[in-house]
Amino acid sequence: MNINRLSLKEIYVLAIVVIFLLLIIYAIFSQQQTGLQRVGGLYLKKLGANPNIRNYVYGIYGMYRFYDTLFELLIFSTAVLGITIFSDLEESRESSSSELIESHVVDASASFLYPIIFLLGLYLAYSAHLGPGGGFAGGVIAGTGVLLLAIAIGADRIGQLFYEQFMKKVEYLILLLVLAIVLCSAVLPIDIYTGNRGTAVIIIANLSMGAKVFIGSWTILHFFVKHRGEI
Amino acid sequence: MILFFLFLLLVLAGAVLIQKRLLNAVILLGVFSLTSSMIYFLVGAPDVAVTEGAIGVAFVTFIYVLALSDQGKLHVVTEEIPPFFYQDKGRIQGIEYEILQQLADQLSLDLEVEFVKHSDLPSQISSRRTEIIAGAFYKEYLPASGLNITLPFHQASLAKIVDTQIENAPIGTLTDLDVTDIKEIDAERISRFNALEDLMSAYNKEKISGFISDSARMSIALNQITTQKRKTSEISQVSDINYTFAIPSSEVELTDKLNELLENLTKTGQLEKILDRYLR
Amino acid sequence: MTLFTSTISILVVGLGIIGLILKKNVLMKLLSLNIVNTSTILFFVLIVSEQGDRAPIGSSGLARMADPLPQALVLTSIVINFGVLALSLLFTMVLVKRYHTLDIDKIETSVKRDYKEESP
Amino acid sequence: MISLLVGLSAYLVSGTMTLIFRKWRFWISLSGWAGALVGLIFTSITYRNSGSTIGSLGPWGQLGIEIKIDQTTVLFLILAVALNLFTLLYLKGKKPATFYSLYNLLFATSFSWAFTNDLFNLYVIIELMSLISILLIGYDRKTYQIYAGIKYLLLSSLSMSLYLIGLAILYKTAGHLGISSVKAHLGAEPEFAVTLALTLMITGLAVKGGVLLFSMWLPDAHSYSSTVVSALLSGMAIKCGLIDIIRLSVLTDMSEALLVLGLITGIGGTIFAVIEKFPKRLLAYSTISQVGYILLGISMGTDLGITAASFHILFHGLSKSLLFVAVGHGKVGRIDLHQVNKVSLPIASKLGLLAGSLSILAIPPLDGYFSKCLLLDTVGHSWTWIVVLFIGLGTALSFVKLNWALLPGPTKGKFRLDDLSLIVYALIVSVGGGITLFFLSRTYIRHLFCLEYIEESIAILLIAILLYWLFKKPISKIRSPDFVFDLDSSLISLFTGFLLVIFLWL
Repeated sequence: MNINRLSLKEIYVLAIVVIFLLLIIYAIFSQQQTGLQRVGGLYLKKLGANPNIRNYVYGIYGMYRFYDTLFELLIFSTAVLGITIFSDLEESRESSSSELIESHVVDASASFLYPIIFLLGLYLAYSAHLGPGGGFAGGVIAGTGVLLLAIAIGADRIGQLFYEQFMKKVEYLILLLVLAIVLCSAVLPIDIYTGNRGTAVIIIANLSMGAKVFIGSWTILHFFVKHRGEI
Repeated sequence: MILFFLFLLLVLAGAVLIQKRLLNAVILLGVFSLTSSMIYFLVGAPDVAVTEGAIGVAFVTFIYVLALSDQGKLHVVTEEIPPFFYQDKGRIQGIEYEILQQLADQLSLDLEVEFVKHSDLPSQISSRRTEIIAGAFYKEYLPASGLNITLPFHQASLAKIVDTQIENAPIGTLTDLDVTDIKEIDAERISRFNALEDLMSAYNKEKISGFISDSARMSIALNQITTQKRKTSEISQVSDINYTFAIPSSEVELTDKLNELLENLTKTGQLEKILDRYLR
Repeated sequence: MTLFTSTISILVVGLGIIGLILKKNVLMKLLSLNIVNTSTILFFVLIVSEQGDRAPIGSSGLARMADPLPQALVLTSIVINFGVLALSLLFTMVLVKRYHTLDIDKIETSVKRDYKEESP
Repeated sequence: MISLLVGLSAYLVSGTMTLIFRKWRFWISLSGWAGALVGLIFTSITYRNSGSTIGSLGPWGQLGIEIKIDQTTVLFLILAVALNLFTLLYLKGKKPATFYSLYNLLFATSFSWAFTNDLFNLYVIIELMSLISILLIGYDRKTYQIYAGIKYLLLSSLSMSLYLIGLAILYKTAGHLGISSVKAHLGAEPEFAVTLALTLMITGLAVKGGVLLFSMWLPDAHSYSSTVVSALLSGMAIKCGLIDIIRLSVLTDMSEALLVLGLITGIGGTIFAVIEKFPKRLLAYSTISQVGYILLGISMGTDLGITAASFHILFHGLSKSLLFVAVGHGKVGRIDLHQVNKVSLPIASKLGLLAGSLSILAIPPLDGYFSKCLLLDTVGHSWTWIVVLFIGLGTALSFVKLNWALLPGPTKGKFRLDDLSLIVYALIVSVGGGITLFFLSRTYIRHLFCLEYIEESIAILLIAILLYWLFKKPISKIRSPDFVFDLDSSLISLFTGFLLVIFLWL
């Protein structure tokens, strides 16, 4: 893609993309600033009244539009399902050596760091309705914590330590739990998110999402550790 | 403040696209996601900043680096044999090196050469890291099974030097030469040496009456014979051998790529030029 | 202010698209797809943001709160882009395992060759 | 709202349960299907007595996610449930458990897709649908399947980013996500920004919906994947993109942009189909041309147009998946139609082939006839009527070519159980036209059977047979261009299509 000898195709592509950008930029600038109250403002007012939720972004994706988050969990579990389907590919050449990096520095720091990482992941997962964070961020951070352990001790030992097969089954039960929460919030006449029962439901939903993402992210990492160095 | 980070974003995106090595591009992508997470924070979206940081920066970069950790390397295992594959003042040279370098460029991979002694060559083949075995390799050279032999890139002959005065001393040869099937030498009178130097010193001290080696090493061996020995020794052709590369049979794709390369090298005459530079 | 920020994020989207189409290496295509996705998300958040927005957390505070809806939507699409990326990396790995090359044209020719060779 | 949740949770539970109890995967999926049937009955009852309603999921009124139940929803659900039953009976536990889990998740997405009227929820479901169909395409791990999967993934991910940009601009102006509330806030004359936003969203949906310039991944993905997967993709996954174009067409009048897109897709699809020599790829191209029909129906903008398009979605889905399974069942997916003659096929796939092609060629008793005539009605006697007939002729030509090679051969193989499911489905497809009674008034259907339409379709068939018999040799000479469907050119054609639509609309 060097600049001086541009082929016809490259010129055509550049032309299209430039026109595409100009159109959008013109659209952005030509948009009248509609002062009208967007639905976001409505959410802010409504959520202000609900004492349980202080993080209004959680209020939207955790309560009002929880159906979207259910599908988001489905997308994550499809990705993990895809990884498990392809996990019986024959291993890559490097994975014969169990540890990724054989050095004492990594072992020492791993054993020191991973509790902190788990704690951070847990904190972000369960306190999604109070401050920033969320089931996904918490689960992924905990997943990377386990990766640090895998670097130190070795992926396969972590596999048995972690009862992988059992965890995979638990992962799908959690999905059903989240589905149950969606059903209750949609079907039941009473609003299950208010009062003490509300915080209980919120914390259950957060922790289940965090746990599911944690198990899923470890499955993905374990696959990529086993099949590293392929591309 | 936000505008600064946004321009940084633009520069990083351009940098990622220009990178030649994939590993650099992946690291730059991590920095790109980090800057975008920073912008989210500045714009007042902490939730998105945390999630983008956790997923976009850490997880995605981990997965790319893990998948790429051995990105695009062509592993070559060889014995140091001038003029085929040798190190000269830290720089690798040789006929086979130049051919394999062209193959690596074609596959947009980096050539990684590992010099190894002849004895542990068979073990190298079993370990699945090696992709090509070089170093004046020819069919009889290594009876290891499970190897694809590529097209020959150089015809040469197995030569024998005999010192006329010494009769009864055994014929010396290198351990890696499989000379058992050559008729006029009976097997038990062969003494094997694993390095060219001690073969030559034995010959100069008349411990052996002569030696057999492939023509490549023959040219090196000749200038090591002491002058007065040279007068009494004469060279005779034994059998012709053709030098090829060996590739584990599982790498079918690689074998026909190398054959393709050898074919058009011979067609374009480049092979002759390389051989001239090194052998003649 | 938001106009400039969103135009720059659109420029990054354009850069990603150019990389996606013109790059011959499959992995570079994935990287530029990742750039396109990240900058689209950035565009979504930036277009509704105003100068000096405050995080939509907690009740008190005088400054204007940022619009929480795009942030909630964007959280979902970050996870979606990650899912798409993980699967496409998986598929690239399978292709590279078979064809030993990352060049899209070589892959396409050998895929067509394999499809014809494999008898029905 | 209840029926959506019933059907969705039935599929999700069966999807996850198949992974946990791997032995009873067939029965669990069957129970999932039963739950979906209950959901379908609920929906049709609510539709029957209260017409097309717009509600929201959960007790939160405008703040929740908007759901719509109308004619397209019910028809698409009938398609999904029928396809589910047919492919499940045909599969009957042959595949491992993960395939069934993906299978159920695919139906879960199509079930919830029919209901959503919320722009962002649409985005999430489209992405889930593309992830699942990619895994299904690449399931047998053959390299050409993996390649088709990657091409589909890259194209759909890029197009969904365009959709998101469009949604961002639209959200800034309209401020709402539900389609009905957006329509309320949009005002009469939409400004340039809103038109651009809608074009971006239409591009995203067109890539998923199988429009010619946009979804260049379709021939590879549908012809390389295995039998059941290609039947599902062609029969149902494509229709999801079209349903959303129907939903979005409510927002502004985009008739002539869709008209041109429909023409390009219809004519281009038939031309490629006539040239193609592999049966499965021929069917994939004919799917593209039928998508052209549906777009023409939508572009008319009238209610009758929307009904014609929804009916065509249903009937084409049924017959195309029947054709794919019939071809796959006989294992003739990859034979060369030009060279080979007298191919031996089991009786079931012959019957399926005959029923499917006749239904697509709109021969009176079969169900394709109803949707074609509805389309002819909406189009009226303008010049598009001639184009519709031309596309009909092209499709007839390609199907005559398909049957010419496959039908006359001897029938092989004794009668097996899964043949039965194929034959039963062929009967359903041929007699399926009765569903229109459920929706249209009796007098209207008698009008559909008037002489003019009947002789039209039969005349087209006869001309096609004559044409093929005459030009058998030259057709087989033309070699269909492959480079058009490579990854780079499909990305370029995506953007060319986008620019075409935006300039048409201005």
